[in-house]
Amino acid sequence: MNTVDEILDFAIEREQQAADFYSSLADRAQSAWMKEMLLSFSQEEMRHKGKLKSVKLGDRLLKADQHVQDLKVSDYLVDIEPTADISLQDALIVAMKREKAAYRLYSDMARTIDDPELKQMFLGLAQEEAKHKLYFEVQYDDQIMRDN
Amino acid sequence: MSLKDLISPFYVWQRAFEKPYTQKRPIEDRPGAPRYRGFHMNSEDCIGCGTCESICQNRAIDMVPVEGLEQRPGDSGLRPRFDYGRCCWCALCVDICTTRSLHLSNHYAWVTEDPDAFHFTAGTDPMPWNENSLGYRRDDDYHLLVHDRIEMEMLGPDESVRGFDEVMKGYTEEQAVLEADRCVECGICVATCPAHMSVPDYIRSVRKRDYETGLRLLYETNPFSSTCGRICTHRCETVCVMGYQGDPIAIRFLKRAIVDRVPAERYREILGDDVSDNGRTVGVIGAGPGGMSAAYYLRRLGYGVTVYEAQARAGGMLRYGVPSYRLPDDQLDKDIDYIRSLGVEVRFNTLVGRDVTFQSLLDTHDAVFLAVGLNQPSALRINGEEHPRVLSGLKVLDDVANGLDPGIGRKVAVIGGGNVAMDAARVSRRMGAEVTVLYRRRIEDMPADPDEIHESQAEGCTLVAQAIPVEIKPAASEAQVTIVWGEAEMVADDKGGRPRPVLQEDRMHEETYDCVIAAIGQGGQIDFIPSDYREQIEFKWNKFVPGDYQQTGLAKLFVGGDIANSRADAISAIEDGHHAARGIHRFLGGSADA
Amino acid sequence: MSTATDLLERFGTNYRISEVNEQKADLTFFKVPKDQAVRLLRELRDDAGYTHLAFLTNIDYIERGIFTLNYMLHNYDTRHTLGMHVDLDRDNAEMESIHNMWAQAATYQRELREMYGIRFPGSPRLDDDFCLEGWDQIPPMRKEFDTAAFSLARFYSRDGRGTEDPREHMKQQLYPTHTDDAPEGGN
Amino acid sequence: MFEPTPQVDLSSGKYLKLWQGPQHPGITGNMALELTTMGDEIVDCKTHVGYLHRGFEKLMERRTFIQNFPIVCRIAVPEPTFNEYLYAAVVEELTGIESPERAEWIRTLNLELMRLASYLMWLGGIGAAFGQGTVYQWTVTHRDYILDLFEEMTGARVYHMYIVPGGVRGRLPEGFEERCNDVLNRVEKLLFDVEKVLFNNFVFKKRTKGLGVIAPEMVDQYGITGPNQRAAGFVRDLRRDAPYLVYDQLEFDVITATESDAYARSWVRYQEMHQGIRMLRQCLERTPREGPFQARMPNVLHWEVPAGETYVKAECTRGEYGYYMVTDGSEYVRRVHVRGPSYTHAIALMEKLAVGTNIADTAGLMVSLHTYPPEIER
Repeated sequence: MNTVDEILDFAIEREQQAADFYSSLADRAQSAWMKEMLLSFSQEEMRHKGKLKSVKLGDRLLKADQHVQDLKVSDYLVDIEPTADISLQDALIVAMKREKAAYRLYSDMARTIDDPELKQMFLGLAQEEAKHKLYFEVQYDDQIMRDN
Repeated sequence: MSLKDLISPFYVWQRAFEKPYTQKRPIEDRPGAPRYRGFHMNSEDCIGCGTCESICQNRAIDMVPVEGLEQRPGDSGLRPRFDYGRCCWCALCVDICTTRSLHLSNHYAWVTEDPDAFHFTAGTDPMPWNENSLGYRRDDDYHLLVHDRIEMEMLGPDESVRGFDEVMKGYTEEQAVLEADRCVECGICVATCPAHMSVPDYIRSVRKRDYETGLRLLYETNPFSSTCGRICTHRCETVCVMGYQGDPIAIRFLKRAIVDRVPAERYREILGDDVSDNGRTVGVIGAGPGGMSAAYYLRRLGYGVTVYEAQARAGGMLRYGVPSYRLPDDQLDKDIDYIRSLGVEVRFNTLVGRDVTFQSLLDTHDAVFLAVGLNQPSALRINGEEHPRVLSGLKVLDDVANGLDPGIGRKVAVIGGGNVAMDAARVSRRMGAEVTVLYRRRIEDMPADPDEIHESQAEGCTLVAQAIPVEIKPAASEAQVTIVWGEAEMVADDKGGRPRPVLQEDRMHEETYDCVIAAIGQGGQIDFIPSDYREQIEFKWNKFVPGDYQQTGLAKLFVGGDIANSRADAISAIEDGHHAARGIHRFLGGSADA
Repeated sequence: MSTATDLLERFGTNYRISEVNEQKADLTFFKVPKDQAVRLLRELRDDAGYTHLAFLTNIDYIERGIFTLNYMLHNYDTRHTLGMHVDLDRDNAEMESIHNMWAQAATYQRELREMYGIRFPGSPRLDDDFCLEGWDQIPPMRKEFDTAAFSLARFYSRDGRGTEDPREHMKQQLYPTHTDDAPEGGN
Repeated sequence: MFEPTPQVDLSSGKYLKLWQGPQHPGITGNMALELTTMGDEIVDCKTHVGYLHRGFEKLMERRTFIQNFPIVCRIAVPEPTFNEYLYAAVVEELTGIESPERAEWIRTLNLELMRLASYLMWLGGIGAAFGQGTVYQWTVTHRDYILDLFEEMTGARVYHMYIVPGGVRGRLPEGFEERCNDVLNRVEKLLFDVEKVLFNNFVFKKRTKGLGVIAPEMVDQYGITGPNQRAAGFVRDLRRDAPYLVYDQLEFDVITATESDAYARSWVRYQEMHQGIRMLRQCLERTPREGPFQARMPNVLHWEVPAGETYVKAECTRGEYGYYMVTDGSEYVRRVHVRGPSYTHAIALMEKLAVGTNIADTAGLMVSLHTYPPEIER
């Protein structure tokens, strides 16, 4: 990945993979509401993909100077193996952890690269993923940790 | 007559050289005294309770909607409009104003050619005196309302912690009348009560000591009055106008004051419930407050009602989730037994999906009401949680309700800040344990009732706020468990949600307990509904999204209770049941006026 | 206070005195039958020192079908006040006049005639208008006279008046389908 | 006792029917005297009222106990405070509510200030009735200074609505004492002026001495109270005989006279103004500055007063003012009767005293009896 476009293509592909992951999980889900839930996760990833596409077309810029809150909800939660009878709680844990992994990936890449333009792009992507993680963390906080 | 009498009057000439008394109005301005009772002003604190209108002896005040002002719970959206053709400037409206928003300015002269200008809405209409800072205000030491709540006798913490006796003793008749007397009967609370109970009316019946009328009013919207009179989340009290300058009316306890004074044997006679059969039947899944409420109102409409309950006793979360020191069993039974006495059949130990299929319910009954509640405790999902000394809060309460020993030991940590957590903590105290409650957020964020929080503290539970559990570890002894938790900082949610706790990794703690009780929330379970049907039903997150009258996309199925609303309390479930009963009646061709 | 009790006991032998209520140290109410009332008044004035008639008025007990006259007498020496009640039949209210005992009584009786319709035969100018020139309704102080209905019928209201009940308004705006008069066709 | 109307033959040409009023100089409110005259001598007088009837007693039966509080003051325009106090006192007695000491002092201060203001207006009236218009201008101005004090204390100049069942509606304003003392000094100075120009005035003396003499035996026959009674030699004053509020703690003299004519009555009132100033100075000094000024009240919106009846009276400028109240345990009063001294002074007494006087003196005679028509009709 040596150009901005290549990086963006990689990122766009990753979002597509994530969307596919949730929709295939939705296909297998036993519970109707989890099916719907997982499809909505998938749609969320497709939105991310769309956003990156418009970045690539130059319609919008990816900023990296914003501070995104890290609630650290997922840090100490156990890893979940997604199964057909996955619960809402577990699905959210999976989603948080996936976004966190993506964030780590881009952050690491930004650290290892020297080209300032590319570095900026990776940092921007990392921030995007941090935002996605925050979205799922907030949902987890609101839906699962009602009493906690 | 003397010469003096002749001369004396001429003394008056002396005055001719004195400064005249007359003031040159309007050339010289003469502002009213700082307390002058001039024209009306109303601040943004007004919530449109209409108490000013009630006290106005001249009927000079109308409550009118104001453009651009929306009604919301706790604010009727109405504002007082003054007719200066009738006003006598007595300012009783100012004295009685529950929010102290109404004042009189010291402005007393205003000339306009339009007589209708003297008919205006104070505060929102642009009047020349709106910015006046002087004028009549109620003195701080002068009251026409009683601001302090009548205290209820309760067991002291030393005593309450020793057993499961009911903590709140209930009002004596005199106390109840005095507390009821404080109510201004504005009715602002009715919109906020999930069941829209006739709060001002039944409070009046307490004041008049007319408990029969009171009971009838309660049962119009709530067949769990004995229960709700004790453990209702009393959202009504949060908007009570008396809360603006003092304590809100103890609405919940006044409900109890009615049912405490009517023996169960007299319910049927007083309520006059007619239960002639109309030949149709409704199945109800779950004998919790939602299901039983629907059963009651459906039965009153003549439906044959069968309730399918997985447990051995009715009441749902009220039975298994609320300890008896808050809600004694016999009081819950009083409500449930009355509903059953009308001919509602409850099939105990009947789990839909195991003992009877959902399909068969749809086949047998003309409609089905589902209110299974949330009974699946959420897992902590942190490392080590499968340790045998990690217990679920619901399980502990369930065991206690069933007379079993939950085996908690002497030193207990409870995780969570909801009512289940508080109850688990207080139950543990009653079993002699030393209790620490770990909660991720601040105490003021706790979803538990403030009363429960205060009482648990009084009973000796230690509340540790902003504590996030991160790991469970085995302890030296197998009978113990170690929990690792870290301190949290609260960060604001810029999207408007509640503040979120963020773990501070540099401030971690470790502590060993005999057991850890997790009570962080619950989820629902509806796997018994075949997937074909589920496709027709709308869900959001882990809940049903019912349409009007609690109906789902599966036309015969109506849902309610914790699994179908976000409030997750008994009174909302009760209203869902009532609302669904109306909806079912409409669906089956009856009128909604039930 | 014993003076009042003693006094009423003294008169009790000759008069049917009932419902004695010592409201406070210097004020006692009691009831006496209509036929003995004026005789007792005279005795109280001439023999017991109750020389001052503070006022004479009437209370309407519509639900019991009676008027209760109250003669308020004061004794300047003992500084004690007596309220003497006399029940009249509300439908045929007539009472002996005391205009010859106190000069101001005629005015009170004239007012009671106008405001309640009580007749005091022989009382001067009894049927002359007192306050209500041209009055064409029933005597207005009688409980069945409804002042609000009267003014609604006789006067017009200001345009643009009209009020909303906060509770009802919120119901219509915030949860209309939960009302019993919810619109049809919610489904 | 009751003297029948003399039968006069109006067509004889000897008599003239003359209406004085309903607009009277010197009288607060409207009232008419129907005079039958022979020459300028009055042979018969009939008082006509009804110009001010607002049916307060009936209105009060249809309002709650707190809603009555703003309307009672309107029963006697120049002296609303007595109505406020008596209404509050009668409700307090029937409910067992005790107004705190601080409120009792403030109430006394109010009542005496009101008495002074009312007497000032009357003083202007009696002066004007005998051609001394200057006195009227002086006294009404000084009354306005007192109304200024009421304005800052109560929020209104005339209908104060300040004495409420349970206490008073607010504390005394900052610096009130000083300003009140200042006004009292000014009024006192004025009174000495008035004494010079009115009471020492030979015209006034000549016209008022011997006018409208009330014989002592008439006092109880006509139910005469207040200065009219004291000018006839009776030492009777409710403030001393049946002390209410804090009158038992105040030093004052009961003023009396013996001549019982218009001059004596005026002189009694004039001296009572000095006594009023004396009492007011004591009140200003002794009114507590701390402590509650309102008793603990129930929720007034649905205030049920226990069944009962009572009569509470006070010494107003004109005599015995009283509230008789009957309650039946509901939120509404069963019956209120307002006993105003003008009821007998302006009708039975005036009709009697006017006979034999001349037309020019009727207004002065009327004012010397000090009557307020609104309290007759209520």
